[in-house]
Amino acid sequence: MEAILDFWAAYSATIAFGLVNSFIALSCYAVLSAGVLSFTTVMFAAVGGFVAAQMIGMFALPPLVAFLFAGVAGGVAAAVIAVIFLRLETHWMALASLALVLITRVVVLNTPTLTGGVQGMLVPVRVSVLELFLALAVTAFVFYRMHNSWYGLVSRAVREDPSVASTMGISTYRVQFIAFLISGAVGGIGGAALATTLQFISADTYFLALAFTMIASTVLGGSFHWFGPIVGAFVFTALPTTMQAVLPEIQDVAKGVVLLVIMILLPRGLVDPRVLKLRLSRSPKTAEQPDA
Amino acid sequence: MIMKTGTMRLGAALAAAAFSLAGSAWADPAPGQYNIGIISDDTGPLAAAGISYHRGADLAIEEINANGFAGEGVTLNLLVKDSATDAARAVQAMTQFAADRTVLATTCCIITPIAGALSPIAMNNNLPLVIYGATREGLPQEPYVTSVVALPGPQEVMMSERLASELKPKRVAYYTTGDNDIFLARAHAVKAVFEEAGAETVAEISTLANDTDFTGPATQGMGTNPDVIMVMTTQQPAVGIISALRQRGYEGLIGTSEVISPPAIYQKSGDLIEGIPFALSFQPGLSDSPEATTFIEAYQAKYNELPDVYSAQGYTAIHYIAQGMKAIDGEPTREKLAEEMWKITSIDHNLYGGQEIVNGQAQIPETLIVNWNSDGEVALWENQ
Amino acid sequence: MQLFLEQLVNGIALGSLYGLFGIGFGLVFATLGILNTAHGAYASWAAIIGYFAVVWYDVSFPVAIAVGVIGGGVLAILVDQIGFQPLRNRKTGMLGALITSIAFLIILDSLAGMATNHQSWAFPSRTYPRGMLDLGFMRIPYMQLIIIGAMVFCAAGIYLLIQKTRIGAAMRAVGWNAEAASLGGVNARMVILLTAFLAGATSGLAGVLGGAATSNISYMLGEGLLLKGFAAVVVGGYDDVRGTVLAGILLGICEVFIAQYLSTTFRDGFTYILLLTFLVMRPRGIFGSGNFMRA
Amino acid sequence: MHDTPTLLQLRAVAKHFGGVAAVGGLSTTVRKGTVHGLIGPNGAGKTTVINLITGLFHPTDGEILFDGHNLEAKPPHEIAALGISRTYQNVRLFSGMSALEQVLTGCFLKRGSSLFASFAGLPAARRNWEEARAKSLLLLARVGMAGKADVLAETLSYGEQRRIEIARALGSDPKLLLLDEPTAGMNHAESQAIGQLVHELRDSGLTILMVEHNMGLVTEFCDSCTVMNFGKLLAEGTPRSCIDDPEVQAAYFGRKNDAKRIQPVG
Repeated sequence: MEAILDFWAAYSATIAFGLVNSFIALSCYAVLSAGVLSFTTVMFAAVGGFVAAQMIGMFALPPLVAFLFAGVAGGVAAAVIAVIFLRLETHWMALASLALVLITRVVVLNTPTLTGGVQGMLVPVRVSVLELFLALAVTAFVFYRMHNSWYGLVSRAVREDPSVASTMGISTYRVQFIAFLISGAVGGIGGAALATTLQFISADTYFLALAFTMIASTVLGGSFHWFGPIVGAFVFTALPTTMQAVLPEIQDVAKGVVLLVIMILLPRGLVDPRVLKLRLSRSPKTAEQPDA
Repeated sequence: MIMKTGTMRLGAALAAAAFSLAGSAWADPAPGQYNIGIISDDTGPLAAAGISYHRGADLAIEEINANGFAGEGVTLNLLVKDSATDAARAVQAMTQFAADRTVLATTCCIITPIAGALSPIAMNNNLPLVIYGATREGLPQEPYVTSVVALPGPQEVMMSERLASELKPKRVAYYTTGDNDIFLARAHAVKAVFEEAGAETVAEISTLANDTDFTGPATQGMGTNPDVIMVMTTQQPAVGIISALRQRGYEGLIGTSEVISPPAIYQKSGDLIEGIPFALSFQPGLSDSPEATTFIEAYQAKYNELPDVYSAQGYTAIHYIAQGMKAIDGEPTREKLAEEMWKITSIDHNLYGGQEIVNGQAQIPETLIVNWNSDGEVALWENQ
Repeated sequence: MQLFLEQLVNGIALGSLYGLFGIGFGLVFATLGILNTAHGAYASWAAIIGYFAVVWYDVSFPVAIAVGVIGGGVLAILVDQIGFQPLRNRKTGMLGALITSIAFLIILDSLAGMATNHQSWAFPSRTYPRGMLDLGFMRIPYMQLIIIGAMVFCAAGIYLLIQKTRIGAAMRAVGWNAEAASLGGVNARMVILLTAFLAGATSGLAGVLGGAATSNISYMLGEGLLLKGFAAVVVGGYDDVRGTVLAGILLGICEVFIAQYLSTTFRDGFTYILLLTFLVMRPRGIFGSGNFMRA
Repeated sequence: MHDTPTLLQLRAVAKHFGGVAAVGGLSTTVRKGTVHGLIGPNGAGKTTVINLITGLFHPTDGEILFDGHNLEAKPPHEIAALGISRTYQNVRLFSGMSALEQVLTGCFLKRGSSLFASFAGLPAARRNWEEARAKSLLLLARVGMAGKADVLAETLSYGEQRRIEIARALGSDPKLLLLDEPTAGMNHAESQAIGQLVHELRDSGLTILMVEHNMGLVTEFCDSCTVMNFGKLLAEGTPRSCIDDPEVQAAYFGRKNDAKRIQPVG
């Protein structure tokens, strides 16, 4: 029993970061599952993070309430970004979103009254693992419902073949706009979760490292089902800690190699609904269907 | 089905492995042995300095154990977790140390954001944390968070006062790192000294910590025709700016900070940084206290190179903890250790010929104004 | 006036590095459809290999450049064949290759960190041309002349290769659709290898020259180039060598002059806002012609 | 036949790519309740016409009228909502979806409840979803794929995939169905089955415009047809009159007055 308590005490932070990264990865998944490869999540996270930090600093809000504000702020930012970005062709959008990550850092550095500028901001409250878990459970439920509703079905169609989807009366713009809103809200919450877990945020908190973590978690875990990004986030968070324990000398190299091997062996990620469907295709019995 | 059992077995094995890892880290230490956790920067963007801090800490541990500096029959053991200067990884490492009841104290942090992120964990877990690199006003918190690095500025101010009085420059240009608050503060302090002495500020040129090309800033600075150029930037930009200025043919005086003091920097830049004054408190060849001599010899013997300011700070941090350990009456606990450390007003074993501590914050030790000479050694700077 | 001219040359030289680096990044993106985040690692490694060649074997600067360039090219081929080749024909789109490139970024950067002991090095001062050409009204460092020359040479060479040769036509044909190209008799594999090599070699050249000119050879070298080279590619259009080069030079000049006349704080902000403006004002870029709808 | 009202009308429609005119001023009419063939040699611009009607391309010139609406500059999803549905020359099913999901996606326009209601699982939305599911199963049965609802579509044979695509196109209860070479790659029996299906659909009130290569099928199943070559109208009328047209003969064989070479085979 004591071993379990010790284990929990030691690795609760790893679990907390796994939960935090799950939000970030789900935000990335939200747009990816509608056919948009975008790094804008980093900006939404920055908006959410600094909004939450300011709200907590000024009004001493409990973390979960601050998460709500962060989600709304992220959603609003996403609406603005979506209007600009959805005019772009896919490949340009990927590049533009990467540029937005770089711009975000410059903006954060140059608005010290909002973000603390080069000094960063202290966040006086720490979110508990239980609160993070609850918030993620609610978010995951939202994704579960989306997956099994008309939105989930048509967003998959848009992702696989947007022009075919459009000739079936599906507005790709509308679907991807909704995807951006969800990405913004979840990304904002993720940014707030990161802020209240680190308790210190600065321009570098929301920069390229986060972009890479997010996209790697999502694709590693599997970008064809909402559960994939969560699995990927935990794997990608635990990887450095594990590698440090196993191969401290070359931990980063080992981390890269593991990522490489998984991607080459399982390019669709660890969680792949297609495998299940293939198995169902072969079995004669009819299978479960998404319900309403 | 086969697949499922396979997955389960794998999961069980992983879980078992994880627990045993956790277990092994918790192996009860020998009687009288206590663990100190270091959250290092052995990899990542600041690894060059990070390795130095870590080596200084390692040497301190050896010295303490060999001489019983932490008390009769008390030995210290350093547990290492690398953060790669990543805040999230540092927080995870700190939480793991906090959970490990054999860890009595921790030391870490080159950059302020990470120090800021770790200090609440230290406070919440009653775990002493000694900061050895990051500086910021108000970072120490009674009684758990302390710092062995003096707040920046005063050393450069001292140096600037001397430069201003000896050289009497008319026109001074300043370079600073616009995205680093510490160096911005240093530049401001230095500028105030020169302006007080009647020197005109001809240029204030801001660069960024990640910049590599300084031809533009160098041309700009030289265009203003300064007598003295003060380079108050982080390490890479400082070396880059000085190189660019010298390559463009600037022959006036350049002053900078201790960032160019590591021997590796001289090895890299050679004659380009010769004769450039900077201020510091520890330097092999000049620091001649018995502690410093022993440390320098041991460092050279072990790592085959000279120590630098960073290794000196890592060394001081561990000795600070050891001094606290020694003062404890009875079985050491985190709380007792923190209490004793907070009471300390002067670190006995230091490399500076005296190191005062006020409320957990180290004060400026003796300051040396030095430069690299043409023999590749650091010598006291003289106005030529 | 002298200040203005010298800063202009500084800007052009800096921009030439961005352009030189960006050519390969854009080439791989346009021809192979890979957003290669490891492109900067080629530059770091080329500079490191060149540095060790000089320090260990005492070779001359041109040989060090050649060693670095070939090293960068070979490294790029290795990365392509190990990391990207297994993903082709598996319909992973941009994503799979993006992730494996991140994996290589992690691996190559940390290996480079180990190789350099996490320090920054510089070519010993006697080993590369360090002086300045004095024109009377202005002075230009030799390294800047070499950088500008190298960029012009590479850009012209690759432009002619793509536009005027059969293998270049094949590279254009592979474009986004290797499948169609292989039906048309193009040896897709040859094109892939050549593209990878050219990308690695130009990135490597930018790495060695940049490392020498800025006295900064480290495992972090490529990251800075990547961010700015990326900007050059986006502004200039990733399927056009001339565009990349022009945009690179434009960015270099802007950077230098904004830092000189406005403030460094705005410098990067300006670069990236310029970049975003370009994207929004010309959503289809130079590539847009064949696309009938945004998808 | 000519007294039935017009459903679709193309007026001097042109589409240029760069300098090349894929379609150059085509005018034609499709009447309600007919099966209309669109034929022509390879590269004649038939698929481009389909893409223009469905809004994937916008005409460079001319206008397209459908059921009282001018389709000019309307995006594809709005055109689909007016009641136009299509299949593709190379089957374009969504990868990773089962047959049922494909057809269900086709029912999107007739889902009856908002995206949000469906997300929230409101009772009416649940009912609508079940109805759409039932309808999809019915459509699968109608194209002879009743037993394959849960099969991953990309594992099916080419012919089966075509049927699923037709079922998907029917999900939106269209007024006009555009079939782009529905029998390509099929054997005789399969083609006949498709032809039968087309007739059944017409008899249930649907208008069909089909691009077809198989002249036998055209004469057998089309009520009228339009022949194109190089993006231009070559002939229009009954299938028989079209095939007998000397210009059509020339376009297909480079020779005039060689009607013997094309004979109905089915």
